[in-house]
Amino acid sequence: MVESETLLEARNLRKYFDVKGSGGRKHPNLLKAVDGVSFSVSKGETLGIVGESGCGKSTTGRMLLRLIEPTAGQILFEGRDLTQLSQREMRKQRRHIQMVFQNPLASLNPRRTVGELLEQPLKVHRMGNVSERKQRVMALLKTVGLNETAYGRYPHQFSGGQRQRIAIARALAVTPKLIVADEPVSALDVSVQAQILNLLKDLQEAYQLTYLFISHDLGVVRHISDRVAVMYLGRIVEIASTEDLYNDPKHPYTQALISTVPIPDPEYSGERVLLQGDIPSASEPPSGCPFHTRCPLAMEACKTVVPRLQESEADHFVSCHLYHKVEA
Amino acid sequence: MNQTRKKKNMNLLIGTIILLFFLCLMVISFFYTPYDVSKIQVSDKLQSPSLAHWLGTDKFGRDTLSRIMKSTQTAFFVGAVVVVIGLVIGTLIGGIAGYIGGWIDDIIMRFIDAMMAFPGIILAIMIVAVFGTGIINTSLALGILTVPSIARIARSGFIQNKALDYVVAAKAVGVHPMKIVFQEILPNVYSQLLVAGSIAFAGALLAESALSYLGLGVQPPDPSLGQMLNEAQEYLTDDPWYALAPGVTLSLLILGFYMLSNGLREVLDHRLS
Amino acid sequence: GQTKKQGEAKKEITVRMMADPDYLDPHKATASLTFQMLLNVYEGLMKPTPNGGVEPAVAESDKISKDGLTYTFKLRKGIKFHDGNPVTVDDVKYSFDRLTGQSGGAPLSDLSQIIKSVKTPDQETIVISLKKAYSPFLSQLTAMNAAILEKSNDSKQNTHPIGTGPFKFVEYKPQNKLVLEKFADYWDEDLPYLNKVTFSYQPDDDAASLSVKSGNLDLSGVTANKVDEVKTNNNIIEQNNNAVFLMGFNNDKKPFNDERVRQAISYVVNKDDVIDAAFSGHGSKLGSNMSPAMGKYFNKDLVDYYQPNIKKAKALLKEAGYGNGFSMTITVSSHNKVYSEAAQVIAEELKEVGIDAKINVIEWAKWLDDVYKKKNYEATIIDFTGTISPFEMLSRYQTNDPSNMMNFSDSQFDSLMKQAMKENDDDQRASLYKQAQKVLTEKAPAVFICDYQTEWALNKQFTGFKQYPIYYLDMAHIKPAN
Amino acid sequence: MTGTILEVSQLKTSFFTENGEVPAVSDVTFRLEKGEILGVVGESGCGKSVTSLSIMGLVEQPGKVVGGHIAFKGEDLTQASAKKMRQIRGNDIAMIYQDPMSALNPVHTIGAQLMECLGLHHKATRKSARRQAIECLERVGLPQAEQLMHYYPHQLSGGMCQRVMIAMAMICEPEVLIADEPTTALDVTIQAQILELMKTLNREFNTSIIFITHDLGVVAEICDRVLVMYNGRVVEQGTIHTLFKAPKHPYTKGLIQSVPDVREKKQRLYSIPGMVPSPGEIKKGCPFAPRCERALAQCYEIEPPFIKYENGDAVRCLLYEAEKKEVTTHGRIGDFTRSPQPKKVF
Amino acid sequence: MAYIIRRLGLLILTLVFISIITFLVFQILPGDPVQTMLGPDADPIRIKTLRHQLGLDQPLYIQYGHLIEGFIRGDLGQSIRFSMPVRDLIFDRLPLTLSLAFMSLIIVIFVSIPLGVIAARRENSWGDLLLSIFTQFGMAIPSFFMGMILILLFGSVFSLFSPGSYVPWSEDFWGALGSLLLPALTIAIPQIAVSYRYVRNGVIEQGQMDYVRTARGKGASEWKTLSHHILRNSLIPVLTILGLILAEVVAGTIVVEQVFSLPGIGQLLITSVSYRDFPVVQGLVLYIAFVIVVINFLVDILYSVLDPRIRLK
Ligand SMILES: Nc1ncnc2c1ncn2[C@@H]1O[C@H](COP(=O)(O)OP(=O)(O)OP(=O)(O)O)[C@@H](O)[C@H]1O
Ligand SMILES: Nc1ncnc2c1ncn2[C@@H]1O[C@H](COP(=O)(O)OP(=O)(O)OP(=O)(O)O)[C@@H](O)[C@H]1O
Ligand SMILES: [Mg+2]
Ligand SMILES: [Mg+2]
Repeated sequence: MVESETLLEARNLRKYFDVKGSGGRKHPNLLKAVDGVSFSVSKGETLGIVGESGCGKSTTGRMLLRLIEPTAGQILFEGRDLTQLSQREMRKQRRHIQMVFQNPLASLNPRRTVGELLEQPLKVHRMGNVSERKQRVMALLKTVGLNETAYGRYPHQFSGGQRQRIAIARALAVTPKLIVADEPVSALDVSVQAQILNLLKDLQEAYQLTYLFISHDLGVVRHISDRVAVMYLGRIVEIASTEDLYNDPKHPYTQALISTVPIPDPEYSGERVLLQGDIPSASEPPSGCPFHTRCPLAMEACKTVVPRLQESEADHFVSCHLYHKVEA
Repeated sequence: MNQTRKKKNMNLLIGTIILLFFLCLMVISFFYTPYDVSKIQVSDKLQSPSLAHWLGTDKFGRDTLSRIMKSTQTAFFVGAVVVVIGLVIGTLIGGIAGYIGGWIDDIIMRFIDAMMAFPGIILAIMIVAVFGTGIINTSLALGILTVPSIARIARSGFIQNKALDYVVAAKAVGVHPMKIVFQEILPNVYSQLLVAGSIAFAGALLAESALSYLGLGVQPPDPSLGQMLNEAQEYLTDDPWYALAPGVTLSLLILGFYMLSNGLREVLDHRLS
Repeated sequence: GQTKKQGEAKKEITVRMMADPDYLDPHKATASLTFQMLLNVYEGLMKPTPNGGVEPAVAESDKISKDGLTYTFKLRKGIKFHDGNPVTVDDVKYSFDRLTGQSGGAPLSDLSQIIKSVKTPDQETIVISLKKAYSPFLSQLTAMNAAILEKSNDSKQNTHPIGTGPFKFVEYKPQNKLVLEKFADYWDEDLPYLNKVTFSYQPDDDAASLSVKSGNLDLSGVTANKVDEVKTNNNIIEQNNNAVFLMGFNNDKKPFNDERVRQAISYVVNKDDVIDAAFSGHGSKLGSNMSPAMGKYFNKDLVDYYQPNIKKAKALLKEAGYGNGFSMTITVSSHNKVYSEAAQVIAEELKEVGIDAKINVIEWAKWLDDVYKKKNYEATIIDFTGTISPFEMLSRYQTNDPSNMMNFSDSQFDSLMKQAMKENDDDQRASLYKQAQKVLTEKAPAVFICDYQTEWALNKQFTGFKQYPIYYLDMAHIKPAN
Repeated sequence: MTGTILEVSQLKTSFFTENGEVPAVSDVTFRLEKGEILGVVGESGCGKSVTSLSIMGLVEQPGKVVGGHIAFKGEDLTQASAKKMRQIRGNDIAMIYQDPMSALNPVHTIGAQLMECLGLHHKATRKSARRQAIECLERVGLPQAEQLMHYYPHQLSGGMCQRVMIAMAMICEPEVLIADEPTTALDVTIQAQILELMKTLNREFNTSIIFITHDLGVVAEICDRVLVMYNGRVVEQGTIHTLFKAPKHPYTKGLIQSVPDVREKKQRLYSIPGMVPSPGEIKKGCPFAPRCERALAQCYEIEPPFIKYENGDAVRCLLYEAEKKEVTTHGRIGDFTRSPQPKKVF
Repeated sequence: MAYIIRRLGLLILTLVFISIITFLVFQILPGDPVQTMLGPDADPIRIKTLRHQLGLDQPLYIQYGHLIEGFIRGDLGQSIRFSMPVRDLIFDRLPLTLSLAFMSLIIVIFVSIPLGVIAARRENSWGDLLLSIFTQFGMAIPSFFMGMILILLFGSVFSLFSPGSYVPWSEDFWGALGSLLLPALTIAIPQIAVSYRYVRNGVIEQGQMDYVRTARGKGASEWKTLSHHILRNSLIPVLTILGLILAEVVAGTIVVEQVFSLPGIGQLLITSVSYRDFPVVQGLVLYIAFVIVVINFLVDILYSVLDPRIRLK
């Protein structure tokens, strides 16, 4: 793999939410939604983040734009630490990082026409004059495969897939360098999902975009990502290139996850690793390795010692005591 | 949702009809009333409805119909002022509390709670006592009274909306917080505010009449329905017409606004689903 | 109301209480409605008579010195307080000292400016000396101004009223009722006839008339339009209130400082219309600040002094320089509808001479503050309730009188009043009062409109209603009809 | 073990809204054999839920079953009385839903809700109902069933709630279980647990299951036979083997093609152009025709017939009418791997 | 426990705000209590003396300080107008106002819930529509006009009732009931409309919930589904509204007591404002606010009893 330039680097990001403990205890419970996440994204690549619901994927994504203020950690975007910027400077930076949300209808202001919606980012970042902006909006509509007549219509007049195209067009409007896509296809039907995934890929090629692609669908992530990070209870348990990760998952959680995805092939007879029990609550995470309560291979050390994310093979990082023996 | 076409939005229909009727009456009253509204003719007092006086006369011998027509001016004026004050201040306060949240929200809401737990009519009496009676002061007092409830609605609207993805999306685009509040969220809260506004209108009419009933509302020579009722009260048994005419008018007007608000709600709910 | 067995005479009566008493302590109380009830409980050295005079009560007799400076009273023999203790001269002295502030406290009454000393030479004589001659002094000695209270009850005068009147106090619940009971040891052995009197709180006229109709109230004032409704079970007694209902001007303010303007307005206002609109026609027109209820002191020639006359009014206005009229504000209180109703009629009539009168209705408390105390108004409509002293009725028009709310000042009037104060002869005084009334009429500090009447509805089971020129419901004389 | 337990023929269910009649289900025909798991797949809005509700007799105003028959053990449910339907519901045919959290009443305990079912159908004593309820909870793999009886739904995780729902459906040992997207709201690892459980129950009790889903992977994993629905119609029916190895209907083919695979990375996903029409939107011809790459002129004109094959498979497509006789055996997969590059979307 | 402490803290804050509002308004309110009480005929000397005796010649903030100091000691102070303890005044009237409020609430509950359920069951039928117009009309009639009509009908036409003839419960139970029925009805009618709407919408909304379908799927009858599943759930939001309604009811007593001449809290409050009887007004307003806040607190607690999701949070 060619070493390419790093666009974004997250260092030890944390987000602790205050949640009112039962009976309003003096010290509110800390919900560790994201608990020390580090990764980097290179220019032009797609980093996928997968994990089950509540593991902190969205929180991570939103922290990158400081839509949620990180509790700790750094976000280096083209070498600048975004967490140090003032609100004002941050607003300017958002031109370079854009976001696409899971529910396209909810993320489009229902009272604005598509034209207004797409023009808004241009206006905010003072790009072009009125006619230039209109031209650009028309071009954007075409880019994402929508008719020009869409300009004056309202979001609720479109189908789910079309709405997601509008949302993508809005993200594209200011020619960002990075797009954080938070489950952009989860709400869509399979046939439409394929359309949007193809669109995203085409756009990436055309504009050299960098994606941070969040999803809980392992198939989708495999399809679109160059590298994949697997999250569990607010931490990255494994991160590697897509091929490595899917073909040779190291972490028991990743292994289980991949093995339990139903395959649309009745003759497929891979072995399934069935995990027992539920994901623990993020406000009362287990001690030691967060996964040890469900891990089929858990050892004594896993209950007490928190594993660190370490390279086990080239560019294949995993956070598991199986690969990095605990020093006594 | 699942409504059959026929019965759809009877509320809106009837409410609008009632209000249009009174609006027409009001407009006409600017140019024409059957009699001079304030002309006192004691010899004609307390007449029952007749061809000459469709709704009878009051104890000064003034024509009730003319006075009712004229008093719709007062009603709409008071209502409009109240709603404007309530909406502007209420939205501002509620919007700030809801969007900013935290301790500012806590303090504002406690204050609003206090205002709401305070018997409104007493506050109105007090405000009127300070500034005096009359149409303007009454409207101001009632406008202030409307602020808390509208602020609450605005606040909850802002709280609901600020967590929604489209607001986050606007933030992600880099929109300034003030613009988010007024250009993104406000238009989405406005349907709720519209409904609240029309309820406030009805509430203003109710409150004005209650104040007038206590002798502290709009004052002569501005004719107001509440004040007419107040005058007529003692003649209730002998000349029920005298009280019924303004009373029924007032009730119909308020009904109109209630139905309008419910109709609006139906339309808006409908559009959302 | 109590429903007794048929045939048995009713000995208990329920009377409407329009408003709560301000104080039960008569030295602190001022409201006429308070005394309407409490005059049944308390007495002064004197007590009022129906014709407007006074007669001895706690005192048995009185003697006035020639110079009018010394009054000597003999205590009535055997008179007792409601708690059974005999009334002593000490109690009398205590009462006056309390009023004048001699006993340490602040003075409670302006008697302190009249009375020099109160002496009790023996156990049955009281001698009061005045600072200066004051002819209406005797009429100041009823319970309204100087009730006789028991010394040993000093700390509880307001909560446990004890007097010498025909009824004794039983209980009082604010906004509910005031209950009195027959005082068996009353000095006039014939009185009272009834065993119990309940004043029942009923501020609302309509509710009151419904209660009268249903027999829940035995005695109540009813509004004129309800008279027919309650007639079947009740006798209607019409009473002049000795009140003066007027529209007063601020005589210091332009344009009302010009008597021609005031006279012009007096020519415009049609008193009959006002009486019709505000009192359903139940009122007697007045020409000056005195009601026919005051009998011989009343100057009846003044009633029609100003007949409605627009031409004359216009001429006067023109003379005063207001040929095109002007605009003014009539500030009235909201506590009773009659003020704003009268104002509406007057405002409408004033239009005819080009005067644009706005009506400003304010709360009673604000009216007292703005209009009465600060005199911050142009014109107002109010009624002054009567007293049995003609002097007091006129005194507020004297230049330096503290209650001269109209800022009226006229030297002729002042000197007439001064003369009257010194004059000991009653007929002479009456003639001076009549002259003073005439000055008021001519100078028109106010448009004197009417003395309105109260229609009393008394259950047909009772009789003996006595009319006084003051607010006094004399329950002692009420008796079962058969 | 065999024998048809439920037979639905030409079911038509419409909603009468202010915008006119919405034919949510316009032609559904299938058979459910005893002990089998029948999958129903299709995209959102194609009428899967309405079909199941029609069987349960739970279509609510303004919806109505307007045509067809539902034969349960020989009895036509469309004609059954309300009382009869109540007896069948929960007892003979039970149902579980997509969102287990909202399908449980938040204000009653798990125990109360479980026992209610028994109370309705078997006049069991409280004690025996309780015992049965606990047994049932244990059977669906819930630990500490005794305590669980006193819990409220919100105290349980999604996966546990779904187990409770299954226990509730199974408590009267129904012959047919309709599962409407029972795993869609769950995470993959939990989904795997639930699927395992359903397979076990199916085996142990020989319960026939109608399994509704839009996830082809799940179908392949659990079902014996599959119906593919599109726009209120069954467009194809077959065993999972024929369906996945040799799909006939262009829609089925497209659907299978457009799912990204975890096992291998496809360069480019196939995507069916256009979007799902709403029911009743297409008045004439095959509703899939506008999106179909092999559509013929007549596809826009005539509604294709439901072509049934001897082996029980069926397809609703004009392409197969001509070859009806030939294509009795498995067709070949891969019509599309060689088909021309799909149109670019922009 | 901590929850209760927090609530108590908020309650105190609200009460402090209320007392400050009252104080500030009184600060600028023109009028002098003694002058107002004694009227224009009063002797100026007497007024001055009384003002001094009552401590009214001190600045209002000092009076306010005394009052608050008293409150902390649990003493509501002394009425200026009635020269008696405010507490006695309030407790004297409380039974009337409370029973009025309670009766209204009972009427609201027992009328609106069945009506709401019926309307919801027949959603969009003509009956539903009529009921909706009818209840809205009930809301639209100003309470004093309603009172006037009821008095006209029952007082004059049918002579069933005479206003202002309130007898306490202790004296005559049926008499008290009779004299409170019309006023209670007057207060209740508009609130019925409010509550009815919520019940109706709640039943409709809950009726569409998944778990209702589950219940039907189990074979539960319509009645069982309604009584066991829908109603309980739909009454939870209604409960909050009942809290608000109760506040309205308490406020409603003010005007209605005026219309029916009932000697309750409301009448006392209005006269006390017009007589500038600051201690009584302050005491009453705080009292009413306290009651309302406490009611909301109780509603919250009841809420958590009815809704286990809240109980265990
Ligand atoms: N504003 C918030 N306050 C409190 N807790 C929060 C907040 N936002 C998220 N959380 C919690 O943080 C954890 C991670 O949430 P996040 O939304 O990042 O998960 P996710 O991986 O995106 O899940 P999903 O797949 O359901 O979208 C969850 O337990 C969630 O409950
Ligand atoms: N109450 C209703 N009123 C009108 N139309 C309805 C109603 N319920 C369902 N429909 C229509 O019926 C069609 C089929 O709905 P159904 O719920 O069966 O779809 P589904 O296949 O279960 O979809 P999903 O995968 O989203 O659950 C939908 O297009 C919907 O528009
Ligand atoms: Mg998420
Ligand atoms: Mg469905």
